[in-house]
Amino acid sequence: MLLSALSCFILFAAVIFLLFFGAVWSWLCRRQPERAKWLGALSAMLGCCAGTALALPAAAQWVPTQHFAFLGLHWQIDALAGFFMLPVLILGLAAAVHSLGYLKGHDEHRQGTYWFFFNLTLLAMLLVCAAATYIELLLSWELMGIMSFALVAFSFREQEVRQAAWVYLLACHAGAVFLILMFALSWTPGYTGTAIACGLLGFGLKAGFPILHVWLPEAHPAAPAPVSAIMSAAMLNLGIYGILRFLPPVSFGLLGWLLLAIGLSGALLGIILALAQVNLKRLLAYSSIENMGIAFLGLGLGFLGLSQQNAAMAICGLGGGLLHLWNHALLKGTLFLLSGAVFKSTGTLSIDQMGGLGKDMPISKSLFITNAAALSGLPPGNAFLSEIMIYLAAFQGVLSGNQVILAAAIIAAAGLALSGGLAAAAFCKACAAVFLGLPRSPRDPEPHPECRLMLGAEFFLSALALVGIIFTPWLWESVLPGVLQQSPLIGSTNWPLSAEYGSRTLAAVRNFSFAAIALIAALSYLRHRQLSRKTLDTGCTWDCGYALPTARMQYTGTAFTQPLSDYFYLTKGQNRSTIPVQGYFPQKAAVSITVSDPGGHLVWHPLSRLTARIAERLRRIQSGFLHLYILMILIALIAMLIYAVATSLPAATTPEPLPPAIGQMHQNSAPLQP
Amino acid sequence: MLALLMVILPLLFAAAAPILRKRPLALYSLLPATGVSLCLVLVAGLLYPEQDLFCLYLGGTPILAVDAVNRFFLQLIAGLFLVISIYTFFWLPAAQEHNPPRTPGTRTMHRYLFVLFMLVFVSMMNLSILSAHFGLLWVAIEASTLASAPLILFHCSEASLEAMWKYLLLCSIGIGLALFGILLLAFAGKISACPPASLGFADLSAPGVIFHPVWFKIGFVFCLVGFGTKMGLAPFHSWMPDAYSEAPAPVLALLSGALLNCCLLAVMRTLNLAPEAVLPFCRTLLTILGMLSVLVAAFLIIRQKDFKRMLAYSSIEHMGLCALLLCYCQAALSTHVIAHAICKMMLFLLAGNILLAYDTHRINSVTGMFRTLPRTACLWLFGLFAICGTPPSPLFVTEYLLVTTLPPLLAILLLVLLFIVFAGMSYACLSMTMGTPAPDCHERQTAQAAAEQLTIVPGAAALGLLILGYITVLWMKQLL
Amino acid sequence: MNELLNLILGALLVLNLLLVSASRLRHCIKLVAIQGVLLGLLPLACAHPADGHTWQFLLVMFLSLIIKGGLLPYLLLYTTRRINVRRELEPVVGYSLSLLIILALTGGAFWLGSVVPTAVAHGASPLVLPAALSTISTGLFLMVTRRKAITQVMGFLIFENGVSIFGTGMMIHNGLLVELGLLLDIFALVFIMGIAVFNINRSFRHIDTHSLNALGD
Amino acid sequence: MPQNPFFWWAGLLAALLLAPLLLGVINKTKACFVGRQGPSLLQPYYNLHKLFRRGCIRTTVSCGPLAWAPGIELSALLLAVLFLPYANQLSPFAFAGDAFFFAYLLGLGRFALIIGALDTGSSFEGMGASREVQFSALTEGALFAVIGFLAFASRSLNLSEMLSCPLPSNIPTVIAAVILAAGIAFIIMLVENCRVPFDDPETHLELTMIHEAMILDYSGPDLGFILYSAALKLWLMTALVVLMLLPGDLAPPGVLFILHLLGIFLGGVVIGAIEAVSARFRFLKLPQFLLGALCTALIALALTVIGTGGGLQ
Repeated sequence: MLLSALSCFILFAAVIFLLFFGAVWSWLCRRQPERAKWLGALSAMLGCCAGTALALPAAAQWVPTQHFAFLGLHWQIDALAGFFMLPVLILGLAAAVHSLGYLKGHDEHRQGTYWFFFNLTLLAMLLVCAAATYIELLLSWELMGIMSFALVAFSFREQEVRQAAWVYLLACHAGAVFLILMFALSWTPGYTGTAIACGLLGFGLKAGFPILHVWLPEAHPAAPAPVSAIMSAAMLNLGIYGILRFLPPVSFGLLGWLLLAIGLSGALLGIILALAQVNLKRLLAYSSIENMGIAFLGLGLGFLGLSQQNAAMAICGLGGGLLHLWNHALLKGTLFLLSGAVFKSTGTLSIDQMGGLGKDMPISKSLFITNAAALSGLPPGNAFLSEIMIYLAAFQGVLSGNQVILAAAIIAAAGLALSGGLAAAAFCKACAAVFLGLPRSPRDPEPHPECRLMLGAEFFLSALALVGIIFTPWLWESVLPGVLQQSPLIGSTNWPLSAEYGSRTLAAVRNFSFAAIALIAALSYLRHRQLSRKTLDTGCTWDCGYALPTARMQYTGTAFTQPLSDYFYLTKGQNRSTIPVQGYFPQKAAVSITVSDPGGHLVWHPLSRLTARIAERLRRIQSGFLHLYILMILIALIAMLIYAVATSLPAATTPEPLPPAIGQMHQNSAPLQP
Repeated sequence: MLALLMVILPLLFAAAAPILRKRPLALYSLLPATGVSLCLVLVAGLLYPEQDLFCLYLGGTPILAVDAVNRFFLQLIAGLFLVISIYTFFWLPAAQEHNPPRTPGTRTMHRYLFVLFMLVFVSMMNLSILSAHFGLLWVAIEASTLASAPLILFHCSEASLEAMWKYLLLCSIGIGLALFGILLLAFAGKISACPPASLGFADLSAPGVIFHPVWFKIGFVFCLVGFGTKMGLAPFHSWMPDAYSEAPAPVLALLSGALLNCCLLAVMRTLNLAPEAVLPFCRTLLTILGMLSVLVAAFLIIRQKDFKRMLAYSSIEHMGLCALLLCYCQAALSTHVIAHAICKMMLFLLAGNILLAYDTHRINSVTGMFRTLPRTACLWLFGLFAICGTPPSPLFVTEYLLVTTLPPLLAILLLVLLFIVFAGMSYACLSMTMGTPAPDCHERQTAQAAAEQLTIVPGAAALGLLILGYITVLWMKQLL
Repeated sequence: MNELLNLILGALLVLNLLLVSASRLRHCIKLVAIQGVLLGLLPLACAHPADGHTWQFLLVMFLSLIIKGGLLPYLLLYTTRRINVRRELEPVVGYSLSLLIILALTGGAFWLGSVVPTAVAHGASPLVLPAALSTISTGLFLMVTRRKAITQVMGFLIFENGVSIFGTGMMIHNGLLVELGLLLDIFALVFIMGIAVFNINRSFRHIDTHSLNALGD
Repeated sequence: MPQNPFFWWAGLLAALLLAPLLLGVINKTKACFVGRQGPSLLQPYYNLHKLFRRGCIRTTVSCGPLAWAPGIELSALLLAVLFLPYANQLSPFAFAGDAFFFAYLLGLGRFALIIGALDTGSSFEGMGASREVQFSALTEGALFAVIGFLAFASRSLNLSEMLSCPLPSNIPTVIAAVILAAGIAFIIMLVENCRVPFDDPETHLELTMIHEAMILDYSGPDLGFILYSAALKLWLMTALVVLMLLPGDLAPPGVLFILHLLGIFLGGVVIGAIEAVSARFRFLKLPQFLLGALCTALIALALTVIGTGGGLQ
């Protein structure tokens, strides 16, 4: 369906108007929460549908690149922009539906402000993708920062939510400052190196680089669940979108090595920290950092392939990276929405107080477990497709013959495998501690039914993930090469990115995944038939004969991952304070473990303490004594005078000719003498 | 002739103030009346630009003149004063009722005196902008200091007395040095090859005039220190936080929105006179002072305890930015000055509202503004984002242009400092707006209601800022 | 004519030393009055402006004589009598030390006058620049080191006199309106400072500016 | 090397049918070592037959995963079976990257078992699951290093060619590297299948179990599925080690088929011998041991890289 340029413009204008006026209108009638709710939600959903109608053809390259001049600013939607807009739109739709259910008992009366900022955040993210020149990017980037800050700080009554929102606001502003520096320096000759560094830092702050990730595990637990779903699924990708589109031209080798190092350290750091978390959403936030790390790993391998002119490695790496963003968006979105459902039913996010939710929320439980398995890269899930592509890229590097790349590729592969294993461990902990076993803390006896709206949103995303598996080979062959060509970094290579290499693997994996699902169904049917004739009685869990197991005897989440986190020195040493068991009849023994994020602990807290010390010392110049103020002015005056005289001394020593006019001046004053 | 009118008109209204002492309503209406008349005169002047209606000649040399440089400063002050006068019309009665003077026994300044000094202050500022002669410029700025000093005494508390004394003394020393600088400049002109006819700007900047480089440098240093003190540049900024923490809100809006710009205009005039040989020296001096004031403001704004002092440091920082813009990118200076004036005026009026509602300067004791003063809180956050240069505000564009023209190392240092400023201010503003309101906040219900009504003017200013921001972005698009 | 000019400038230099070492306020004010008078006479000794506006020149001279010589010192005397403060007690820098400092500053001013030759070449006497600079430094020095508010006002007045010494000495004439404006401003400034001192005395019951440090970070 | 798909299908059938026999061989060798008569070779078959006929007891605590975990484990292994090149014949289902699919299928099975174990809410099963997660996460790295070595040695990415490619027998370092890699694969097999040095399958003390602790609560057909899949997994991993050691072009397919069966049973005997002779390591020592395995695999890769003259251009 060849959409003409005009209809594209109308769609683009429709998206902007729908979201903007929907937001303003729902804010205006914030006094009636009911009306504001429906207004805001409908405008968000319609906006997302219109956006998908715009972005999908562009991403799938059925339509050539569209340029619009809207409100005097230049916007363009090409394949790359379309590809990154789709997660925003789909997550926006799902989050809008989910918010309807999520906000029911939670801050009911402030729906107006919620939908105002929700729609504007969506609009800002779409505008970031559609920005043509750097001015639009900077405008929409900072707008996105502010609007999402308002959403993160939605329930600002608690102190830690305010603290997290403030840290998030600073991170966004710092990112924008780095971007300003990048664009400013990219024109001054000789400073392209620093420009690239600033660009990577600016976009990295948004995409969760290893050290710059400090704001992420603070902001996501503070935000309402649908918002943290959008932020972790769609907003993190914009960091990578920015790198692909706006980074000044740079040599592939350098960029490849940088992204490889960042990706590997991000993946390992993210998942190791995720292991030790007690808060469910913090665990998911750290796993977002890990998945961003995997995506960067793929891109890094791709760029190394480009620098080695190794077509297979390039397409597998770059394609695998982008595909992983897509898969991560869908799966992580569902997990965050589910964590919202869990929060609504239990009122807490701390894993060690939950347990046994599976009985109250069976559908959420099965959704959570399947998505968690998929996200840790296990086969029937769609994340496995992108991870296998990244492995292929790594092993192309191993076969490529260049020994340095061989070493890096094998370490990358081993690291990715380790992070996959650890991800499985972290998600086992999340699923088990939340849904399985006996409830660890008392909960209201009659469980209220799961909200259909929230389930609908979660099903929508999981279904898309499943459908994604079917269309991945098509996506790989026809869409990804076109998308990658659009990025100025990659597009400049004179040599075409043909994607026929990976498609056979993807097709095979897709078939085997469905074969696996069929086999599981067959075996469970076989078991069911086998047991239908037999006696099926129930009993308590076999705890080596102990007949009265209580909930406290279960393995808590922290205990489950304690061996691993001890191995990585997270919960050892000063982080752990124990009251040891003493005497024959021990009264009280306790272990309290505080996990501090090394990034913040080693880098950012010392920095802020340093600025505070400098501020204390500088405060003394404002002592309040008038005399000191006058003295300060005079000292500054004398210093400037000395500087003035010093710079003009060479001029003063050369005796200048006496200007003629002086002589004439002298005469006219003479007659006055008596 | 109109220029004289711009100066005399406020004085006439000021003279009417003591007469209307008894009838407060008429007294308060004097302010908006002046504002409206000033704007009318300005519009009349602008409609017929060709006949220089604005120039006033005395003995051959023009005394008051409107040229390209001070035209938009004049419009800015006229517009600003109109908006502020409307705000003051509503604010004065509420302030005298809800903000009792802190030290018992003293009463707030009498109403007619406040109106009188405000009008004299405005007329002196108009005079300083319109003056075409260096000496007259000095006289006008000195007079504006004198007129604004009693205004700080609105509350007659001990702290405001101390603030006024410091303001008076430090500013007069500064301006005295400026006078010495002007005389030195005149002297540098006198002893050079072809001296300027008089101290008028037209004669001084006439093509043939040459200045003796060494004396010009010394003169420029004195002028820069003098006007820098009044402008609030770094080493000479000490009076500003104290004076700003005590003065009432409309006076602060005028002080930071208009008076700082007059001194900036004075520095700009001295810089325009500088001969080619001396220009790099003046530029380095301005850059040093600019960066120093941004540095000082950045580190003093962290953990600030008083939100008015925080706004004072933000003014110091923006004057530092103006100094940098002055020597690196004059094109963006006018936008920056307008945007800063409007934004700072909005913030100070909002500070007035907060003071009205909470009757305290301390940031820690102001919490939960979203609950008690919803409209003020929204505008307060909008002001925070606008003053720190986030895109919807024009300051973002000027900051970006400045960073592109600055040498890279300075640009990086500047951006780091601006980030620290944003961190400090955002921490304060967020802790004020968010959070649960103090338990005893319902006693001041009437004060809060009064404060909420006063948000019309800052709201209009915010709207103006948004429109200006959009125009500036379009302007920037063709520029680059 | 130069002898009269040099005489007045010499007297001004000596006055600076006396001002700094004077501890009793009323004595100090009288010295400032003398300085004002001398400053008023200075234009007579210098060359008249060539373009014949002699009556304006004389009017300005007469007015500055009246204001700086008579009106302002009387105002200061009236203020000191009203708040009956007698002596400048233990200033930040002792009297003898401040005398030495002023001597050093005046020496520096002379050195500066000689280093920068071009000032003399065009007809003004070599003493003008040093006299101006030393008076300015005395004024500033008094403001920085003295505690009493009245002394700071006097310091400011001396500082202004120093600047106008330079102005008249170097024969820079910038029109009647501006000269009158200058005089009016200085008068108004000292007048408002006087009122401020009254208020400070009424609310603080002392006028020691050193203890006025409540406002600070 | 002549391709004869018949022998591949025969190998597949042998794997599916003879897997429990391998368990019997291991138990029989352990018994012989200590002079006991030991259970008959077909004992595992009898157990499976008995279990499939029985009903099962389900704990009240479980809410679902306990029921479908064995099914997933078995289906994952039934899929993994298709990718190994039995008798060095290329498997018809091979595709580029099926080595990683094979590894992650094992991961899927393990994930299902762990979720099933945690579902029962028992402390012993939680302990077993926690240990299983720790050791399997650490073996992933070593497994992928071995795959990397195979990929480099055989210049290809699908598992069949990796294992059945004719080894350049003339270069001594490559042979040493292959033996080293096979050793590492054998260690990984021992860890994955909870054999003695790392975990004791026959112990009755729940505190010391890893894999056994996770399946305490299964009974009837579920337990049958799990035992069969454990046997199948053991067969697969042993076959992996044997095929690495068996050069592809040694003999015609028929002889290769018999050789690889004998090799697997010989592997079973070796496992039984190790179990009889050595005792279990302390749990704290295992992470260092696995890290050692990863480093040795990397060294093996380095050896081949240097041995074959800096990578085959």
